[in-house]
Amino acid sequence: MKTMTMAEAIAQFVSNGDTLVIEGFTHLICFAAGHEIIRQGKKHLTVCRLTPDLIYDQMIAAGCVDKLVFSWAGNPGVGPLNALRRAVEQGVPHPLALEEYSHFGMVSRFAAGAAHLPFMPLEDYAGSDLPEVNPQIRTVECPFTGKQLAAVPALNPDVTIIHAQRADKEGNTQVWGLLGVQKEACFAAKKVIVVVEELVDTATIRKDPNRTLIPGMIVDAVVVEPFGAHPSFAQGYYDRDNAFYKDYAEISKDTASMQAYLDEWVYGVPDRATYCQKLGPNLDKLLAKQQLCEAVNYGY
Amino acid sequence: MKTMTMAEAIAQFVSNGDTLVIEGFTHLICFAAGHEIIRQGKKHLTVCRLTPDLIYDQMIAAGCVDKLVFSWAGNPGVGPLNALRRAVEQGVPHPLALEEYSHFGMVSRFAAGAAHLPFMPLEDYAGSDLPEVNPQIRTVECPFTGKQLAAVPALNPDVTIIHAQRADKEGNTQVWGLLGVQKEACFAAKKVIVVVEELVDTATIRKDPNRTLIPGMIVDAVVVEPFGAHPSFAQGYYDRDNAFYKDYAEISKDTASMQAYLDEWVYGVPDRATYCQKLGPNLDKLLAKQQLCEAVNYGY
Amino acid sequence: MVTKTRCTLKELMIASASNELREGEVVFVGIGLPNVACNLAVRTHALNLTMIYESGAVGTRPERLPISIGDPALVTSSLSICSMFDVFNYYLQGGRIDVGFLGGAQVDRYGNINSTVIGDYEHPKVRLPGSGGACEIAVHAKRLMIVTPQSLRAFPEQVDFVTSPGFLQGNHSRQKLGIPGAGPQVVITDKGIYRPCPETQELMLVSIHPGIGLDEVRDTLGWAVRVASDCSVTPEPDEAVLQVLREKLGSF
Amino acid sequence: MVTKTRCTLKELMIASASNELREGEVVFVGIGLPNVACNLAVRTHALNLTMIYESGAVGTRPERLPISIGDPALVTSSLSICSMFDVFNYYLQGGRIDVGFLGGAQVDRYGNINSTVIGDYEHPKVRLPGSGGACEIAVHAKRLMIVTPQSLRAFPEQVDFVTSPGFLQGNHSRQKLGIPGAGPQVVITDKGIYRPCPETQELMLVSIHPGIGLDEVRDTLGWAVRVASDCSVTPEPDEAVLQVLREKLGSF
Repeated sequence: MKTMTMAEAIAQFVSNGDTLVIEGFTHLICFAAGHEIIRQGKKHLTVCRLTPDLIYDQMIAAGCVDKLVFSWAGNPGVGPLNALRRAVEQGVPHPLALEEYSHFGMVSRFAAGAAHLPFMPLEDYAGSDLPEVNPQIRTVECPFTGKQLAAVPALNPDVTIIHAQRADKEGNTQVWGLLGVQKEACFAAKKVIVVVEELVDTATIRKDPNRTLIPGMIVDAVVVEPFGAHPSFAQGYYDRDNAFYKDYAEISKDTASMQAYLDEWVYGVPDRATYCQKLGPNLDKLLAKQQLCEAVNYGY
Repeated sequence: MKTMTMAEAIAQFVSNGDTLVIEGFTHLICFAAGHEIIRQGKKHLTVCRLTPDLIYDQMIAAGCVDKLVFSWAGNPGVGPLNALRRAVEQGVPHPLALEEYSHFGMVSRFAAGAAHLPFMPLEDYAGSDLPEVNPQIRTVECPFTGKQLAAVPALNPDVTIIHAQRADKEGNTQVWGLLGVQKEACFAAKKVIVVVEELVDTATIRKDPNRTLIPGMIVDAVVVEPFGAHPSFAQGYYDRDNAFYKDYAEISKDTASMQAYLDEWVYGVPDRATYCQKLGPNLDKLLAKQQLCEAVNYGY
Repeated sequence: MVTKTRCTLKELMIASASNELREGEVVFVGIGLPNVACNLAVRTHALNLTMIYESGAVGTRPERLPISIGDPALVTSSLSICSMFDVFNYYLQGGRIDVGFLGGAQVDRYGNINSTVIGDYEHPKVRLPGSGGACEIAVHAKRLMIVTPQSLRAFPEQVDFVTSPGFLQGNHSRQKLGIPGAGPQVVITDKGIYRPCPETQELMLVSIHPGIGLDEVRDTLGWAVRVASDCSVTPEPDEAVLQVLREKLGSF
Repeated sequence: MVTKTRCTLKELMIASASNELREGEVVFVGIGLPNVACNLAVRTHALNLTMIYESGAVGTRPERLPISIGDPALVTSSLSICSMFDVFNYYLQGGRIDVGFLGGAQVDRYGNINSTVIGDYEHPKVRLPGSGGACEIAVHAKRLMIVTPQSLRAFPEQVDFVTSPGFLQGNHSRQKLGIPGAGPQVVITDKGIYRPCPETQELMLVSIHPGIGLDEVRDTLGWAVRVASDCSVTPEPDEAVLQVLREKLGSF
């Protein structure tokens, strides 16, 4: 049995100086884990993700992060990540090192890590200046055609945290809707924390094994945390809180407003359940309508 | 609309001399397509597959095949493929060239083909004699660690044929149960034929888009052919005809018995529907029991 | 020269971009105006356009205009949802994308795009979001479309940083590097429409929006632009198209 | 020396193989006797064994003994079904497999396995099925188990073809090549059980089956086998284990 509270999971599996991944491409971003990392005051993290968004921005503002590895850093459709910009442009709260790829490069790094290959070839970056500013983007020659391809190194995080719709107590995790790069990020990691909306019986998992994205055998902790992805969304559970993403431009506009937010919504609450109570009816408005798929027959 | 009969699909998309793949790992092997290829007397094919089994054996016996690219050739749990052995050991009905890998090598070849990469690196073959007898198994040096890895070339078939549970008329294809290497084999191919147990509305596909293994945009023909995988199986539709696999040792034991089988069950029937009528109650015994999964909510 | 137009310049950009999409094509949809243009095309002249979002939604028909590239409305109407590994490996690098659609903070004379930094990389004046999928879309899409508002700052002669390759230094330098896609075939701004010169690949003005003067075009471009001999005025969208845009997709 | 045993030699092989599996391990299950041994282990002492079949069934608990490696009964009781791309890349090469389980037409003095050809490769006496997943299982599984009946033909001093690397020429030659897995840690035949010598990696007899004489062992091996100083008689399975084997999995 791997179930534990978020506080326990972060305390046990995330250490100062770790290379950490909280993956999720728009869908299923685990804000609850990021907030707990801030509360526990983790330091000197190298955080990696295709799309560092609001939660990484908050972790940067809170001083948890020394280095960011990424491919697109912004508040999608709204604007820049202000805390990230303050760190890069002004060294506030302290300087932040950047290592940047494109999405395909990051996906390939996770895939190499998952497959325990030291690198992955890809056809990319020709004509781009990215390899000039990142010496980790190299080339490899095809032993059959002589063609030069780009190559990126494996990324093997110390810890990967993902959010999912459901899992059993051993961490067999089912996801539907957008899948992002979560499978590769988990298989690449030394430790995996899965945070779910719902804990289900193993029998439920076995009834539809094609939905299992992450097998329990690679999972170290299962945290049951309803609404743990808010303001991101969980297909079938709640919609994205688009208003919050817009408001975040104002929330993060300077260090004072950012600190006020952290004080109220992160340091000021002990856990996600309290955060949800505090949100109250705003959360109810996001609840998903029912749109069930059809069952398929697995019999033989 | 891409729906057509098997005879039309094979006539239109499979040419003499083609590199052809009928994939399926135990599950969803399209015997119906192989039989139609035999009936249409296709010649000089290079056939590729991880596990050439009874249907490739019959195609070899019928003289359709010049070369086999594979990783495991046998009748699983029963014994050797007799027509294949006659071709290799005695040149009957004509000599057969072999190019062999391991499963991982074949999977990597399809993945490279699907990703339009000229090769794929893998950690394999160290200490094995396989690279000595197959010059297509080479090495590549990691540009980060200097480590020597194995490399296999992309496999891009002219045609890939797969069997599946269901598709819409544009070829959006859903599969559950064992998935094999079908996705990679389809994306690697220049032309794709999908053979299905059932044609469904596009609305059914859109209700559960995570089940779609093959998007219609890469599919050229959709053939609706119930029981088209027999004696292989289709999860949720019918079980494997294990008795037939056992009987096949006797059926294929010499050229005369093999020819008698082909005469009766391939040349002697115009299509799969007639084959099924001829099987009659033997087919009914294989029908799947109902074991439905639970529906999940896709709402937001 | 001020002409009364029925639509806003943003609407004209969207409609012009939509017009570039052909029925049956496969388009890799970016967020922002490209998203609107694609969703307009499937509701007007390209009913069988296959829209792919980098989040893994393939063949989607969202009932609401997706707010982000990973909106849940993309999922419930998709023909397929696949992992991002599949999107980049099998769809994009696999050569399955006809049209890529990008914006960018800077676009230069040869259609190179910068979405990384303004100024020096190590000490940037402005740190931008970075490539995302843009670099590989620019490399692999069979043809590329760029949609972005025009200003002197946004259209320098040479971008500060090449995030996504256009025609590089022109004169077939892109082709010589063996980059698979054909590069930017059209750039649509709020002033006009540009296409690459077949010989030099320099962007040429081929169409000017109604109400925009040639001086305004020249004052907002970082190089002395060539004007195609058959340069025309951009046609305004049909009333029916405008109606679909406004009623189904919003005000722009 | 003929001893009356309660079980057949095949049953003894199965039970001995099952005994090698430890609770909580992840085992890559091959078809044939390994399949039976794993399905026995999960029904007796290793209830939390994770069985992975190369067909993509992960953590399966089949209600009937799977007849093939891709039996539908594997699916309906799995924790996860994944593609073969994932099986080989993320599970096997990814270093997630504790135990690999192989048979083979030939096994030699250093645990190298041949499942490709008997005789010359170009002009074989017998064409065998080939590697399947065996080569990579032998490379990547943290430890390898080999289960196969013993005969002079099946146990030559040196295999005709190395399909799957054991300890190669011994004396740490496997380790020197940097092969990730530790190689064959046990070979179970119908005569006895062998383990590699820590120094030379030559297979040594560590256990002899009841009713089998040392002459019979020697007459069916292609090399002069070393007998471990503590070589014992293979213990027969408990009555309870035998009962599970016979009632749930069949006659062997």
